[in-house]
Amino acid sequence: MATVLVDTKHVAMADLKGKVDPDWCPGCGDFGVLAAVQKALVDLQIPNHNVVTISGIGCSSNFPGYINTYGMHTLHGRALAIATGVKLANHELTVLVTGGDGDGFGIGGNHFVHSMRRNVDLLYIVMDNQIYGLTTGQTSPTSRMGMKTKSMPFGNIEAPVNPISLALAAGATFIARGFSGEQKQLTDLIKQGIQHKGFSFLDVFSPCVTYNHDNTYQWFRPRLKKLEDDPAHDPTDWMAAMRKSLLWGDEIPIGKFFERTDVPPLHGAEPVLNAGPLLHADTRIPPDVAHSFVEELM
Amino acid sequence: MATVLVDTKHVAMADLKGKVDPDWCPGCGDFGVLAAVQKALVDLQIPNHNVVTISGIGCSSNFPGYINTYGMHTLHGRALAIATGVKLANHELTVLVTGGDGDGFGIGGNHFVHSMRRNVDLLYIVMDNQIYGLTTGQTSPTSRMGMKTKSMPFGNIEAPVNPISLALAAGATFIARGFSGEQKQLTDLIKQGIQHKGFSFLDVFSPCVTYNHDNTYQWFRPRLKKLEDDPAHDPTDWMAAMRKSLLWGDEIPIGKFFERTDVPPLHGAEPVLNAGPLLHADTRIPPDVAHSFVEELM
Amino acid sequence: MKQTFTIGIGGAAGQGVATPGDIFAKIFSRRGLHLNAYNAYQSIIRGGHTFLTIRTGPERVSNMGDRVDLLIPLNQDAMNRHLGLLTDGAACIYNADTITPGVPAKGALLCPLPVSKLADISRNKVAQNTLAVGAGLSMMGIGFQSLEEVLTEQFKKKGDAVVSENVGIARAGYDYATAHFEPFPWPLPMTNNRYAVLSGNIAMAMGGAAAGVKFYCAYPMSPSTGVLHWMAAHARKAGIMVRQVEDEIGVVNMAIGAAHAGVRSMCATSGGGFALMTEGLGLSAMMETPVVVIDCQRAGPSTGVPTKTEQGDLWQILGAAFGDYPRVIAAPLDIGDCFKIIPEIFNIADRFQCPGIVLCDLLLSEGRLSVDPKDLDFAPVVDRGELITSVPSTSGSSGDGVYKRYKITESGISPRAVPGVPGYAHTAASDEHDEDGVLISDEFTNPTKRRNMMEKRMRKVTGIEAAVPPPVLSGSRDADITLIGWGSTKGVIEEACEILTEQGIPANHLQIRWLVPLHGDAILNILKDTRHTIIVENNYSGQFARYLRSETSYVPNGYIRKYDGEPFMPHHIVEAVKEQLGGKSRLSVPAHEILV
Amino acid sequence: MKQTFTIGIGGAAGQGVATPGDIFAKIFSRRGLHLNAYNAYQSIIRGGHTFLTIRTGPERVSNMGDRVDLLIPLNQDAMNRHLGLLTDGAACIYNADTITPGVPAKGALLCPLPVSKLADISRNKVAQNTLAVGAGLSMMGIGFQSLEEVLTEQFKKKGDAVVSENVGIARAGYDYATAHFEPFPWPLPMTNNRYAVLSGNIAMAMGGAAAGVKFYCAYPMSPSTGVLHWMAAHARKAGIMVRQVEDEIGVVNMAIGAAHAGVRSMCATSGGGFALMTEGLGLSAMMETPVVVIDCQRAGPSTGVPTKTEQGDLWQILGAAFGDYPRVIAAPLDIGDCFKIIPEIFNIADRFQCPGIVLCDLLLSEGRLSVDPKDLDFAPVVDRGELITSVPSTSGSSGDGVYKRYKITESGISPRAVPGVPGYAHTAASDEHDEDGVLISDEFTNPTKRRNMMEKRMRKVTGIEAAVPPPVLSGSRDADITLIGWGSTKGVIEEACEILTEQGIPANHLQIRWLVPLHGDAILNILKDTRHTIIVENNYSGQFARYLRSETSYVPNGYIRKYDGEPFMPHHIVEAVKEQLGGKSRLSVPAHEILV
Ligand SMILES: Cc1ncc(C[n+]2csc(CCOP(=O)(O)OP(=O)(O)O)c2C)c(N)n1
Ligand SMILES: Cc1ncc(C[n+]2csc(CCOP(=O)(O)OP(=O)(O)O)c2C)c(N)n1
Ligand code: SF4
Ligand code: SF4
Ligand SMILES: [Mg+2]
Ligand SMILES: [Mg+2]
Repeated sequence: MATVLVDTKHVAMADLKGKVDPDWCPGCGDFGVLAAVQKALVDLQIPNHNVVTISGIGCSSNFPGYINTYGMHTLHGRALAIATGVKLANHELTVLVTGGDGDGFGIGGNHFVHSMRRNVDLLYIVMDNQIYGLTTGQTSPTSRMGMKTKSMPFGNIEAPVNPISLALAAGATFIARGFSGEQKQLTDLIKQGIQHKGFSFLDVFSPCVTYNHDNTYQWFRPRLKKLEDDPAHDPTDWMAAMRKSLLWGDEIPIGKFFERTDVPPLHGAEPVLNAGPLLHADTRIPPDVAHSFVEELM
Repeated sequence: MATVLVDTKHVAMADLKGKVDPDWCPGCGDFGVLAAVQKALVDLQIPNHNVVTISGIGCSSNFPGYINTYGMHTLHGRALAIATGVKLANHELTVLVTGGDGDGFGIGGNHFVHSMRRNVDLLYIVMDNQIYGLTTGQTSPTSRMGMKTKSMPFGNIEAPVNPISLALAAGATFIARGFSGEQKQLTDLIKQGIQHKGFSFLDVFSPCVTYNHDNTYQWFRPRLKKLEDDPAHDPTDWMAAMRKSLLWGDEIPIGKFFERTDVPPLHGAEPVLNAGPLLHADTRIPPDVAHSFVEELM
Repeated sequence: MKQTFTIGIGGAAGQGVATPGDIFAKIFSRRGLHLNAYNAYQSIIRGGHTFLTIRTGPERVSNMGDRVDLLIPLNQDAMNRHLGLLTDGAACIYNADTITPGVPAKGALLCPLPVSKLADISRNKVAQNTLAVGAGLSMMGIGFQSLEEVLTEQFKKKGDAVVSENVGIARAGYDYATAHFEPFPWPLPMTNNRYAVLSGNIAMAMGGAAAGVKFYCAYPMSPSTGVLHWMAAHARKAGIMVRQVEDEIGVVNMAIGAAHAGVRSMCATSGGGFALMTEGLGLSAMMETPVVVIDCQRAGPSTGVPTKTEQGDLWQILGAAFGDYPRVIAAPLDIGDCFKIIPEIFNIADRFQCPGIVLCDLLLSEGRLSVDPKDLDFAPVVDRGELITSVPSTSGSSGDGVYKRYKITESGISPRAVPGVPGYAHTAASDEHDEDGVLISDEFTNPTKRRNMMEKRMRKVTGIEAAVPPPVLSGSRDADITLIGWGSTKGVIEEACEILTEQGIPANHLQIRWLVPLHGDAILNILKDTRHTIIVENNYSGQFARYLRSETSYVPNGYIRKYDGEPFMPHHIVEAVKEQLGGKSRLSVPAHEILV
Repeated sequence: MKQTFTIGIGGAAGQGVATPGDIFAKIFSRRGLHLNAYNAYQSIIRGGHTFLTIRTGPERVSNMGDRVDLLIPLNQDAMNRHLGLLTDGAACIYNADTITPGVPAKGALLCPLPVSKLADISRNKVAQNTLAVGAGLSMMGIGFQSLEEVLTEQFKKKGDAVVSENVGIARAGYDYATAHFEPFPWPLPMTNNRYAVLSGNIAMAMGGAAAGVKFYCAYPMSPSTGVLHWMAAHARKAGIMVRQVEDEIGVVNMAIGAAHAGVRSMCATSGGGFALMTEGLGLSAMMETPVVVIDCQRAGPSTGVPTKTEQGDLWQILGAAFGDYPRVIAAPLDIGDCFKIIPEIFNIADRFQCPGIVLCDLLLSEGRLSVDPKDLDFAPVVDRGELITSVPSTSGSSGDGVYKRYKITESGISPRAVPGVPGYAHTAASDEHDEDGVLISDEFTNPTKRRNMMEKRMRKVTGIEAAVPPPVLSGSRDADITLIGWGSTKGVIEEACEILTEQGIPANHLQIRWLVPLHGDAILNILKDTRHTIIVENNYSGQFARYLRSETSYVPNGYIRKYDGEPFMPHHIVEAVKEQLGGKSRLSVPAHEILV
């Protein structure tokens, strides 16, 4: 996805350390996601200045401040729209979008669907803790039915969204699920997602140790089954991925659900970008072209 | 869905005629949808004052003005949110939501997903003409790739949304597709949708004769195949419905894709509504309850 | 000057700053004392720095005050930041095992607790907090029994062992202080009053319940989320449908839907969420469906400082939605008023079928105040306006062919029928429409009808003006200084006026509660008799000053502003007034000395 | 008085009102005549009523004028509505087969065309239109050749047969009129000039291209959609990435994303879409990422009258987003200015790293004007401000450890590095942050840093003020009347001033183009020498008057307002001025006599 522009120096973990240490609660799942992203960038040797990490608002959305790349910590729910603009203005950048389940599936739901169908070339990592963390514990769109929170103290009466099914239906071309307690697989999925040319969606179970006492590390561990351990799983089979996406309960799959590589990313489908990133394009309209614009009106 | 409250007089087509005649272009598909809705209400004998027809903005969203029910012609994309409020405030009303593909799948996409997962009890009819009609012909979220419009004169480079797959993934409990040129089936689907207790989604191909010269009546007719004509089709089978939803091309299914009846509608899941519609509830908090609220703070 | 006593508790998030605060608050209010609490905190779940100020006294305590009498730093950071705040007569209770004190000011007392000697800290992580509470109460001259009571209530769910462990620790702190520390010179009094202690958010939520709100929905956003939490927790008892929605656009529209179907409907948010709601407010105005929206302001622009206060949303509210339309906008003056204002604004919104906006802020929303329970009136006047919820018995069986939803009337008010009433079916539209609700935007545009409909709607403004009282001046008419404020600054300005007056600068005070309509003439009438006016507000650009000027041309003699996220303290205002009377400047921006 | 000639063409949507309009426009502009066209239409695809006014003349024509010289009603409805507009010397050409004329005013001429005799109407549905164009041109004294040319161009794609059929019909109309109707007393002149005819939307789109916009995105919304259409059609030639987005929230944020990555980025919408964008504007302000947003106003509130004009979004724009932040807001004065203003506002937005808002309206967006091609300058000054797009050769290889994105500077401007530059990595945040971009909202809140950062950003306002010229008075200083307007009303106020002056009431004119910053002192300086001032604006509540007052305390002597969806005509203003000079009222609301 990224073309190395200038810098060929070796990228080390230390290069990716942010200006401040994360202020997440000790034990928060988001630490694991941060580590995996840093590891993936080191493995892929992508220089930090060619990466833009874009988030909305939430505990998880504090992510860009904790990694030394270009960062944008934007508005609640709007990271994908902003990321699309960034990518189209300079498609040589590696674009990572990081955020929470409320950010992405709640307020950001419309951009979720539409960025996917556009196949914008980026990796979207949702740190899915099934709760609103930063606002101190309300029901999120992925909170299970019956779950009690400050906003639904008698238990949630609304069915949660299924991010994997939704992403499949919306047309994402790479769809995976990780667990922040499963570093190796997670790092690998992040690398695949970065390398995939198109919209990569990675839903990561990232437990909120402070507000979600239902979906804890302990709750997840015995349930999670790696898709790569299922020899029958074919990630190019959309219907099969959809079937797997419905699993929830004693068995919850993690790993790559689906990938297709036959759809061009949005920036590859628009000839205006053939000559290279807009950032480097000449801002002056050539005089003959300008002249033709005016002539049309005469 | 609706409880007949007071009026037992016979409902005739004439009772449902709006204050003005539709100003749709002659031949617009929306005429057929209007007629089918009126016919369905007559068939079901639902008195007009117990029906609220709610729309956003668009040619199709002018619908409430053309039918004699309570109507709300609201904001572009927001009809479902408003309808949820209406239904929860008075769940004895029959709530119809009518609008366009831009309204529902474009700007309204987030409410689309979330109203479905909540299983709000209403019938949502999208007059899907694969174009922005009222704004004189731009690409819509259901415009096919390659289609040329005023906003994408070199052809659409974005994959369209698939409303049926999306609705399935979002958890709608009744999902169907109709064609405004197929009155009988359409009327029947509307009746089923009204009677279904939960979120009913009906995507109707409703050709725009003025701006969409690709997806015309002529284009649709030979392609449309009724699901009820397929003996193997089982509308209770979610995966099968999903498979059918992917069909597009020489064969495009219309009819009922999916229905499940085991999920309570939102208003049925919240005990606050057990005593009847909020509209009729006492507005005064009983003194002992009020007292307890204050005591908590002392 | 009023007799008050202020405790400051500082520590990291997660260290349990809240609990000692709650204990003190409970004890004070049960003693019949008033209190005001403000928590300077951060958008972080663990760590960082939190500083809770609780000020108490026998009379109404309207703000956090100027001084800290008792400092309880729970960690070294808190000690370092705040010891300097203590002046003569104040004391600092701290864990001598882990915290090294700095050098206090003359007359300020250091009270080290040998925590590990007094309690088993391996068993009880917050022993230092409990010890400090005990020690503090002893020094304030409050009997131990009240503390025992509160601790027993607090821990009874966890069993007797936990209760007695905590009571024991508290006792140890209490006794140690009695033995080793000098008590404060004046013991805290007692009165026969009993107060409820509540936040502005709880007050607005309860005010909604009292007003007959049957539908509340929200998307969480600090500092408004407390309204949702109260509503959700009390929904079933109060018979209110409470929904958490996917976003604020959904919130406002869902609320409008419920309102349109005939129930009182409310929602709350902060500036960013409100930005997403403005299109919906226009809808409410155009369909003439009343809805009440609360904006709890926090420091902006953009995400800004979510846990800090500001009065920076005024122009956003004034400019909410495009085009001209009638509405009512009010800013509650204190936490008690947060309750009272809700039924009032609903009556206006309902009568005039227009949106009502309550402009609150973090200071009130998340602050806490003691309120006399009889000021929490659950049977306020409810006026739903001209609302048709069933076929009127006088009118025969039907409105068919007669009823015009948007009938042009002298008052601009047209009777509103809700869905379900036979014979009154009509369509409410966001497009311009005629009396019947038929669009005049599509086939039937008509400049005359359009003008008539605009004028019908805008005529309601006259009625709203009459329904809203003009502001009044507090204090003596004959003053050297008139301070003008709006909303939450009432308490601190009031106290600043008292101090100034005591110090020989007679000051009075005009506080604005109803922002729209503003009653500019009444304000000018008040201001024409003043000598030196200063507008005090918690924002950068003087948003209220600019608004007041837009309505009255009035320019005050000076301005006091603050935009660092923290509220005013009385001395900020007092000193700024003196500076301005000395002719040094027309704009003062006091620095906040408490590092939070 | 200027010599102008106005044609009014009325009919239903779908009857082809536009085509004769286009033909006339082309012929006039090629004749070296100026023109101004305004289409009163409806939100309907077929049916309803549309009334197109084309006014032409040898000098600049700045508005639709007061009179119709030639009326072409395409159906009975149009005849009924508009015949009454004709006065002495005017004429009405109509299809005598289908339309019955009313009784015209004295001196107005009826010119019936025997359409079915002159053309085969079964073959050509719009024959009546073409005949009328031919007839009209004959009466105006314009040679047939120019019409033949235009028709040939127009139909050449459809083949010679179609061309000659249409030319034949036009010829028949032309000859019939020459034979039967009296020509207008003064033939339309010719000049050597050549003009481009364009709408405000096209002008703003082209202005964007000229300014170096590389990213444009939008969600369709009348009356702004024309900008998207031009951009989309010319994207590839101009090298602009044009996207249609799912909603306006996506639009503004996508535009900000592209801007942040370093390109000039623009979007356009109308009031309802703008309401959804305000949160994004706050983001742009806080991240200090410049973006330009165009709001094309239409009649509100809410969906309102989508095809009608108004200046009703001003307070929405002023109040867009919460909190205080620097920004620049401009209202173009005419369609030519729509082009010019875009590069200007981009330079300011880029230099001061803040949002720029262009407040246009339907009248300009969808109106058409003849513009001298040399006023469409595709090589304007482009100043991108302190933008770092590659490692500066002077600074060594890296900004590491040195570069502070939000460096506190005297000017408030901090050099902006775009993603991709080695050594300058930083995070831009919507939360309050320090110089390094580190949040001071979470763990590290700090009232002092917060204050410093607010002041840094707000210091940019001084620079913006200096970058924006103060307004100037047009016309003689010595006048009895000063008319004050803003944005699109410039043309009509200008003409009203001319008429008033000719009628012995010397009038001058102050038109505001830059709304924020406003230069209140300069305005007061101008206004202090005036005798009687009247603020003219196209909205109900006097939004500009209120804003001007908020900045200056200034209260004019009177107001002229209109909020029926239609623009002012010169006589509306002239008559209102006289009424007000006569002391009859301080507020005039002229009635629109054209029924559309
Ligand atoms: C428009 C808007 N509405 C609401 C908020 C308040 N808010 C901040 S974060 C958040 C939700 C956080 O949940 P999630 O996205 O799941 O992230 P987490 O904190 O759980 O990582 C909300 C509602 C906001 N910042 N902006
Ligand atoms: C916030 C907002 N943005 C844009 C518009 C303009 N607008 C009106 S209708 C419409 C789209 C219409 O398309 P669709 O929903 O498919 O309905 P159709 O006209 O095709 O029936 C748009 C973009 C609006 N009214 N409000
Ligand atoms: S509140 Fe939850 S999500 Fe937020 S930092 Fe703490 S553990 Fe993580
Ligand atoms: S423009 Fe299209 S959708 Fe709109 S009324 Fe005409 S045919 Fe129907
Ligand atoms: Mg979360
Ligand atoms: Mg459509």
